Amino acid sequence: MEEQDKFCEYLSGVSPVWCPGCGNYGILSSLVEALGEIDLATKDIALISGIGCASRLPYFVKAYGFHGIHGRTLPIAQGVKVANPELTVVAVAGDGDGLAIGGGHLPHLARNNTDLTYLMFNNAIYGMTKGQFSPTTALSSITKTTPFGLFGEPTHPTALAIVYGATFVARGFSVKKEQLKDLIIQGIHHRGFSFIEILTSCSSFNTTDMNVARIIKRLEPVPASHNVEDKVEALRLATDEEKIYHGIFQRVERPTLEDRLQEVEKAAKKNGARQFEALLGQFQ
Amino acid sequence: MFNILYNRDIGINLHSFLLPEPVKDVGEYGAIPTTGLTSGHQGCTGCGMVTGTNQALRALKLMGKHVVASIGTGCNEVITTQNTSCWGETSVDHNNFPNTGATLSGNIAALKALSRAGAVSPERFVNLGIAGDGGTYDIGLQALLAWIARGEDGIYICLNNQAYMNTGIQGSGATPYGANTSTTPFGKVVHGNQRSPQYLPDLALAAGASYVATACPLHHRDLMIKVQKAAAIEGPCVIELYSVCPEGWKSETDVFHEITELALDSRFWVLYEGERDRAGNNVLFTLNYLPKRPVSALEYLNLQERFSGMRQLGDMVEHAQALVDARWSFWKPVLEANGLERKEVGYEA
Amino acid sequence: MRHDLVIRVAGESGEGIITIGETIARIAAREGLSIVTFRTFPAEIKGGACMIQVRVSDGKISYHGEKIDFLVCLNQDALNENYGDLHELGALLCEAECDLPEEKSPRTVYRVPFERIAVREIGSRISKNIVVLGTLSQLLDIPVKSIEAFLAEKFAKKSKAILDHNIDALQRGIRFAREKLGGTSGFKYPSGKGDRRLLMTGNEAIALGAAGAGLKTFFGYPITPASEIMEWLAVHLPKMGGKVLQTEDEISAICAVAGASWAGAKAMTSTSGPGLSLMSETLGLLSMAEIPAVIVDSQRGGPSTGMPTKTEQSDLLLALYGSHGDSPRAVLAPTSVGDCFQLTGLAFDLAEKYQLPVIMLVDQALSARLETVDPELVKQPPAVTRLSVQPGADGGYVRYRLNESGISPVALPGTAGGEHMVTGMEHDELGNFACDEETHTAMTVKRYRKLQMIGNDPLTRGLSLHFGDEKAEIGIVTWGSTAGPAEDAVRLAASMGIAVQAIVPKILNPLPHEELKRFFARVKHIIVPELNFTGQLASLLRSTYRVPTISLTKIKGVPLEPSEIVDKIIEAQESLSVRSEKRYGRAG
Amino acid sequence: MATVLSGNSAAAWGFRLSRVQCYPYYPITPSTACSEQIARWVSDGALETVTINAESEHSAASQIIAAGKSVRAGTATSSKGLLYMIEVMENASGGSIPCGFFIGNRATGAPINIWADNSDAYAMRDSGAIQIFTADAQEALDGVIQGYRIAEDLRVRLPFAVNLRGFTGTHAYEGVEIPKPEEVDRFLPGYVSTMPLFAPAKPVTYGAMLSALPYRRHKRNQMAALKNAVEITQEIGREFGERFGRSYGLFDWIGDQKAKLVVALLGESAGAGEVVVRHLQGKQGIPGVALLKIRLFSPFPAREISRALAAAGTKAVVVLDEGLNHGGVFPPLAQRIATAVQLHLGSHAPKVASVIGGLGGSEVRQEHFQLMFNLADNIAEGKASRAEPYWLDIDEDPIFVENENQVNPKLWKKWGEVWKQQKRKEKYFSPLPQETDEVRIYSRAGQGAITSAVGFTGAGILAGRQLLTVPAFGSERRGAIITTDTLVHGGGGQKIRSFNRTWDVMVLYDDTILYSPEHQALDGLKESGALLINSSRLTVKKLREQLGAGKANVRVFTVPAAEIAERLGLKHINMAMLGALHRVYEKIPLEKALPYYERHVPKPRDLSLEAIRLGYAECTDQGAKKRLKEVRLPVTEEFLAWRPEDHSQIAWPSEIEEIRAG
Repeated sequence: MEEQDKFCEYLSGVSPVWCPGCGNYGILSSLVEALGEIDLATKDIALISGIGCASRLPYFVKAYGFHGIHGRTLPIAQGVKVANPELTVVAVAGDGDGLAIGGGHLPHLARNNTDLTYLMFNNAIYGMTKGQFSPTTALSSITKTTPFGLFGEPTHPTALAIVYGATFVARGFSVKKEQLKDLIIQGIHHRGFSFIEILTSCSSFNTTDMNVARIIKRLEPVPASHNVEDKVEALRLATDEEKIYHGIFQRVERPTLEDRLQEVEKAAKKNGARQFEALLGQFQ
Repeated sequence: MFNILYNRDIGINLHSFLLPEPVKDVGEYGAIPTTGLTSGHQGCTGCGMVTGTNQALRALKLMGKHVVASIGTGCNEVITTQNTSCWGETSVDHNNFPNTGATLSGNIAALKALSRAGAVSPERFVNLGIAGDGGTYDIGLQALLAWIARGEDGIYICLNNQAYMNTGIQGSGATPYGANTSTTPFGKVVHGNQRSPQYLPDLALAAGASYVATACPLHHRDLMIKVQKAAAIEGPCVIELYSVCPEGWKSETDVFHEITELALDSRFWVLYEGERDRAGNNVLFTLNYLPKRPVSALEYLNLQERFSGMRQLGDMVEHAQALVDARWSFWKPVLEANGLERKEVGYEA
Repeated sequence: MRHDLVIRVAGESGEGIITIGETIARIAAREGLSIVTFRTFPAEIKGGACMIQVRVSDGKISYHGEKIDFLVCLNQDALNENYGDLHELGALLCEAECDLPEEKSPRTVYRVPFERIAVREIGSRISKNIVVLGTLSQLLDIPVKSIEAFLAEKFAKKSKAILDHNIDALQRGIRFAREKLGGTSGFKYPSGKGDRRLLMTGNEAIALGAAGAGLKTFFGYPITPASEIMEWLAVHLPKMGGKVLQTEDEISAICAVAGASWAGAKAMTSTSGPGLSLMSETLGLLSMAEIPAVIVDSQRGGPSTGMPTKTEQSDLLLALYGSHGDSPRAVLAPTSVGDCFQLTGLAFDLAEKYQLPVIMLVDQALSARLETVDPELVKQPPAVTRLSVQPGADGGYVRYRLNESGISPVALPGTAGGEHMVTGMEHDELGNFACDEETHTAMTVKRYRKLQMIGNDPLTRGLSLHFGDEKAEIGIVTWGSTAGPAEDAVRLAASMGIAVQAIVPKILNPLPHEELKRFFARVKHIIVPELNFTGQLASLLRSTYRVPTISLTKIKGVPLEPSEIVDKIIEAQESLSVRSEKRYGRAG
Repeated sequence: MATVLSGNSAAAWGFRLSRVQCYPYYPITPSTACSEQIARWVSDGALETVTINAESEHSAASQIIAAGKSVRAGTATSSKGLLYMIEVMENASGGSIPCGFFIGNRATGAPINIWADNSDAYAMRDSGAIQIFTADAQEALDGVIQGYRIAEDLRVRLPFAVNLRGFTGTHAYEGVEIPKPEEVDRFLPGYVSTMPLFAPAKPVTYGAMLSALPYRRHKRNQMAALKNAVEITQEIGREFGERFGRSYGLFDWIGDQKAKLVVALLGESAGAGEVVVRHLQGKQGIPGVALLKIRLFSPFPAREISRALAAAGTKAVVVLDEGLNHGGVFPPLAQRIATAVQLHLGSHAPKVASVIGGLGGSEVRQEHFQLMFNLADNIAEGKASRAEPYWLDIDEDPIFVENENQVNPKLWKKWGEVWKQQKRKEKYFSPLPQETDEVRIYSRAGQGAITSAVGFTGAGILAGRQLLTVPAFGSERRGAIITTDTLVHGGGGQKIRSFNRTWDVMVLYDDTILYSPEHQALDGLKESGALLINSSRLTVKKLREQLGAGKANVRVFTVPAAEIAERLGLKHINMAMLGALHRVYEKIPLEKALPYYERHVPKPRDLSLEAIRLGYAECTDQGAKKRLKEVRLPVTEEFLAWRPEDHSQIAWPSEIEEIRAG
C-alpha cells in the first residue's frame, strides 16, 4: 500500500477544526502514522477523549471513538479496556482535562497498570475555552483568569506519572514528529499503562509560554545512558529546570489490570465455573 | 552557483570544451590581413581602448564575419563617429547610454526575424556589443545582465579604462581602490575611491554567461583568440579589455607597454578565461598569463599619478595589495598543480 | 386468619444480635414461612446500639410489623430504646439486671442472666447469643432440631470443638428456659407449610438479579448502604466470567460503566445518594450517547452525608431529573426483595433494548431487609441484548440512525466497518458534532421517544401493585418500600371500616399514565405517603396529572408505620364528608 | 462578421495583421492585455513574431528601435512605461525608425493613478513621433495598421503611436470587424529597411555624433518628414475606407455643417459628446452645434482644422483637454487649436476656451458637454471667458456661478467679472432621451463577472444588437467590489458609446454588496428597472423591504447561483448568473444566445452551458419558497413537533372527568 493511502486509511474524513498553526495537527499525523506502521485494524482501535481541543482528535481518526466528558478520559478508557481487552485503547486528553479536573484518575490508572496508551497534550493553557491558565502554565504567564500573573507552581505531568508508578512514561514534542511516532508505537506495544506527555503549541492563546522556538532551544533527548528503570534519575530528568528532556523516562514490565482480572477469574472458578442456579444455594 | 574546474596548463588557450575544434591562431600582429577601425578617430595618444576595439574587430573579420556592433555612448563611441564613422566594414548601431545590452538584444531579434523570413543567413553575422566601464558596470548593468539572462547569442566587450573618461574622469563602478578621480578626489579626510572594485566576469558568470574572459591589447594574440572563441561559442559571451588611459590615469602617454606589464605582474590585472557548460553547470577556469617576476602593488602604482596620494599611505597600499592577493588566491590550485609557489615579496609585516 | 409473630432482638452491636435474628428467619424460611426483617445499624464503625426485628408469618407479608410481640433486650440501653415499641400484650426477654421503666409493664417479663451464663459458665461472651437462641427456642416453641441443623451448617467449616461449644451453649439456654422460665411464652411460632423459601437481603437480590441478567462488568465505590452489592458480586461474578472493579470514586465508576457498556459489555454500578449526585453529569452522557447502563441507588438519609445508616426516599427527583439538560432515563422502584431481583433483570432489559441509563431506586431499609422470596420468581430470565449489526467492511455505518423504531442498531467496537463516534456533544446521525437547531430537536425527540416506547412496552405493563377496595374514594399512591406499611395500613383501615384503595407503581419514569389516570378517576382523595420531607412523588403526581395530592411525609430515618398512614386516612375521611358537600353537593 | 474584442485585443489584432516581426514587451496597466494576447498567439504558433521578455520599458523601446532598423517592430505600453520609452524615442524619430506603439492612455506622475487620461500621450508630444487618437476598439485596430503604412512611407519614416483611453477604451468590449489578413497584406506591404544593418555590402552607422551644422539640418528634415504625415494620413485614411469600408481622416466633424459652437476633443470621451450634439441639433434657440473629434494630434493639422472651422462659421470653440500642460498657457490641444486658428484665420478666428476634465479616470459625462456648449454660446455672444483653462467637476471652481458666496472670495476677486457674464442657459440642459438599455453588474474581483458580460455582449451582437461592455476596477486582484456596465442599443443607425448611468437591470453577484455604504448599489436603479441577486438566503419579500417605497414596481429576481455552481462542481457562479440575466432581460432571448455560448463559454464548456440553463431555469421572482434547508435528517415535521406526554395541557382536567364519566 503506498505510503499516502496507508495514511488516509486511518482518517475519518471529518476535517480537523483546530486553529491554523496548532501543534495538534502534528500529533494527529504522528498518531496516524504510528497506527499505520503497527498496521492496526481500524476496527480494533478505541480512541477515548475528554473535553478540550485535544479531545477533538477521535473525530478525525477512523476508529471507534468515544468523546466523553471533561476530565473522565481515563475512567471511561479503563471501562472500555476491562470490558473488551482485545481493543487497542488510546486515551487522549489535554493538560487541563488530564491534570486539573481529571487529575484524580491518573494515579489509579497507573496503579492498576491498565493496558492502554494515554496521550496527554500539554499546551499549558485551556485552549477550547480561549486562554485560561492550566496546571502546567508557567508561573509568569498572564492569562484571562490570572491577569496579574499565576499563583500556582506548574506541575510536571511526566514527573507525576513517574511518581504514580506508571510502567511506561515518555515525553514527546508535537514538532518532533518522527520521535513522537516512535514513542507512540512503543507506548502501544508496551503491555500496561503507557503515559506519553506531548508538548504542543497553542497558536491562538499561548504563543509566549509554549513558544515552539523557545522549546526547541531547551529540548534535549533523554541521554542514552539513562536506565529506564531508575525512577529517581527519571524524576530528575523530568523536572530539570533548564533542559526539556524528551524520550522514554520509565519502562518497567508489571502485570496489567487484565492479568489481575484473569487471575481473579481463575481463582473464582477454582472449583469449576458456576452457572446462575449454582449461586442460589447460599440462600436456601 | 556553479562548480569551479581548473585548467592545469597556463598560457594562451586555443581550445574550448564548448567548441568542437580550436580557433585559428592569429599569429603575429602585422601579418593579420584584416583591418578594424579606419583612421581618423579622435582617441588620445596612448589610448588602449581604441587598440582593443581594433584588435577585436580584426579578429572577427578574420573569421569572415560581418560585424554588427551595438555600441553604447562613451569615449569609444564618440571618438569614432564624430560627424563620420571610423568603423570600416562594421555596421554600427549606437542607441543610447544605458541600453547597450538592450540594443544588442534588439539586433539579435532582428537577425532572427530576418533569417526566419529567409532574408539573410545568420552565420554570416556576429552581433557585438561594446561599451565602456561606466556604460557596463553602472548605467548599463541592468540591460547587460537581462541580455545574459535571456541567453541570447552574441559578444559583449567592455573597454575598462576604470572611470568615466569622456566626461572628465569621474569615478565608476570599475575605479580601483584609492584612485583619485574628480568625483572620488584624494582629499585630506577621504582618500580617493573608497569602493573596492567589482569584477565584470564574476557578474557575467553569475548571470549565466557562456564564456567570459579578460584581455589586454598588449597580448594581442590572447585577446584576438578570445574574441574568436566568443564569436564561435553559442550564448552570451563577455570580454573585458584592460584599456590604458593616460588622460585618466595621469600617466605618460608612452608607457602603454610598461603599465600593462606591471599590471599583469603585480596581478592588478589577471588574464584568464571562464567557460561554462550550461547543462553541467560547471565553469572551467584557465589562467592565461603567469607573472614573470614578483612585482609589488606599490611598484605598479608608481607609474600612475591617480595613485599619487594613495602611494604615500602605507595602510592603503597594504589594503590594495591585500585585495590583489585575495583575488590571486583563487588560482592557488593551478599554481600548486604546476609546482609554483609564488614567494611573497619581502616587505615588513 | 394469618398468624404471624413479630420478634425484635436489640443490644450492643458485635454481640451477635443480628445472627439471632437471621437464624430465626433462616429456620422459618426453611419451613416455608414468610419473613420480613428490619434492622438498624449504629452509625459507629464498631459497637453502638443495633437491633433486628423479624416478622414471621404463614401468610403473605410485606412489612416488618409495627408493634412487637416478643422483645429481646441484652442491655439497659437497648431496653430503654426499644421498650416503647412493645405491644401491651407483648412479652419481654431481657438481661437479668435490667430494670424496667415503671409506667408500663408488659404482661410477661423473662429475666435471664445471659452475661453470667456465657462468661462464667461457658467462658466466652461471644456465644451469649447462642444461649439466647436456646432460651427463645423454648419460649417461642422453635424446633430445636432446626436450630441445631442450622448451627451445624453455619460452623461446618469451623472445627468440631467450636460446634460442640455452641451446642453446649444452646442446651444451657434451653435448660434455663425450661427450669427457670416455665417452658413456653404463649407466643406460638407459626408452623410452616414445608416448601422451602429463599431468604436474602435486598442488596443480595439486586446482585443476584444482575448476575442473572448477564452482567459482565461491575464498577463500584464503597458507600453505605450499597456496598454489599459490590461485595457479593466481587465473590460470585468472576465465577460466571464477569469482572468487578472498585474504582477511586463514583465518577470513575459510572464512567467505567459508560466505557464498558459502549465496548459491548453489560455494565452496572451501585451507590447511594451522594454517589448518584456525583454521577449526574455522566448520566447525561449516557442518555446523550445512548449507552445502556444500570445504576442502583440505595437511598439513605440526606442530604449530603445525612444519615448513612438510616433509610429515606429523598433521591426521587435527583433520579428523575439529575443532570443538566433534558436527559431521559428510566427509573424503577422495587417494593420488596423479590422485586429487587426481578426489577434488576428488567432494568438490564430496558437499558439494553432502549440504549439508555436505567436507575433503580431502593432504600436502606429494603437494601438491608432480609426477606423470603418465592423460588419460582428467582429464575434466570431470557437475556435481552441491544440491537447490534455487522456493517461489514464497506462501512457506511450510521450509529444514530433516525429510523422509525427510534432505536439505532449498534456496531460494537471490534466489529469491521462499524467505526463511529459516540459523544456527549449534540451530534448528527454519524456521530459528528452538529449543533444546528434541526439536528438538536430531532435527536432530543429521538432520545425522549424512548420513554414513550418503554411506557408501551409489554415488559413494563402491569408493573403496579394494587390493593384495597376498588370502589373506595380514598386512594393511596406510594412507591418503593413504603408499599409494605401502606398495604398493612389499607388492611388496618378496612378493619376499621374505612374503604381505601392503593396503587404502587414500580416504574416511576415513565409513569404508568393509563393506570394512574384510571386510579385518579376512581378516587376523590389521593394520599401520597413517602419517606422524604418535600413530598417528591406527591409533587410529581400533582405537576404531571394536576390532581390534588395529600402529602404524608416522614424523615425519621425509619420506615413509615401503618398506623401513621391510617391516621391520615381517617383525617381524609372526615374532611371528605365535610368538603364533599361543598364541592360535590350531598355526599354519596 | 463582428467579433467581441476589448480595445487591447483589437490593438493586438492590429499588430498581428500588420505582421509585426519583433515585439518586446513589459507589463503595465491598462495596456498589458495587448501584449498578453500577442504572447498567447506566439506561444500557440499563430504568430511568427520574435518576442522579447524585456526587463523594463526602456529596454523594450531600445530593442524595438534596434530591431526597427531591420524589421517591423512594435509594442504596447501606458503611463510611466511610455515615460521610460521617451528617453529612447528620439533615437527612433531621429534615426527615422518607423516602429509602432499602442498606448493605453493612463495618468502619470504622482500621485499614482491607474485610470485614464492623456498625460502620458501629452508627455510624448515632443519626441517626434506621429500620434493618432482613437475612440474605440475598431479605430484602434485600423489605427495600428494605418499607423505602420503612414510611418513606413518614405516621405515620413518616423515612429507612430496609436492612443486609446485606458479602461473605458482598452477594457471596453464591443463588436469589431477583423479585416482579412490577405486584404491587409495588400494594403500594408512588407517592411523594407532603407539602411539595413544586416547588409554586409553596405555597412552603415546609426546614431553617429553630429556637430551643430549637420545636426540642425537633420532636425529640419525630421520636422519636414513629420509634417508630411498630415497629408499622408488623410490619403491612407481614404484608401483604408475604399478597401475596408471604414474611412478615416484627420478629424471627425459631428453635428451641423454650419456650427456656430464647436467643442473639440481627442478620443474616446467623444461618445457622450455625440449624444449631446444629436440631442441639441435643431433645438429651438440653439445655434448650430458640432463636435470636433480630432484623430491626428501630432503632426497637428492646424491648417485643415482652421479651414474647417472657418467653413462652418464657428464663433466659439471650447476645447476639452484630458491632460495638462504644466506651466504652459493652455493645455496642449487647446494651445494647438488656439495658435492654429490665430495663425490661419487671423481676425476671423473663433474664440477659444479651454476646459480640463477626465483626469485620472474622471468620467466625461453628457452634462459636461451641455456645460461646454453653454460656455461656447456665452463666448460666441462676446461674453468674457477665462484666459486660463476651466475645470470640470471641481465644486470650489465651477464654470457657472449663481451667487458670490458660492466660491472662495479670493477666486471671486479674480474671476468675479467673468462669472458675472457667464450665465447658465437652461435650454442646454434639457434632459436627454435614453435610447439604450443599461445593465450594471456588481461583483467581487475574481468572480468572473467580466467574462459573463463579454459573453452576453457577443450573444447580443449575434442577435443583431449593438452592445458595449466596460468593466471598472481598481488595482486589487481579489475580493474588492467591481462594476461591469453593459449598454445595449437597438442595432442599426448611430453607434452609441455613452452611459446614462440609470440602470435598467442591476445584477448583484453577492448579496452583501447591498450593504456596502460606499456603493449605495440600489440608488442608480430605474423605477421600471429589474434587480437580480445571487442569493439563497434573501427572499424576494426581504429584498422588497430593502428597496423601500421609491422602487415599489421594480421587478425583483433571485437565483441560487452559488448552489448551482456547487452542484455542477464549477468554481465560479458567473455562468449561472448569465443564464439568469437572460431571464430578466428578455430582449436578448436565451435561444438566440445559446449558439454563441456553445463556442465562447469558458471550459469545461458543457458544465458552463448547463450552468447557464440552470441559472435561467432556477431564476425566480416569486420569492424563493422557504425551502427547508434540505434536512439531512430523514425526519418529518410531526417528528420534530413531538413532545413527551404533556399532561398539563389545558384540556387535561377534562380527561380525568371523561374517564370518570366514561
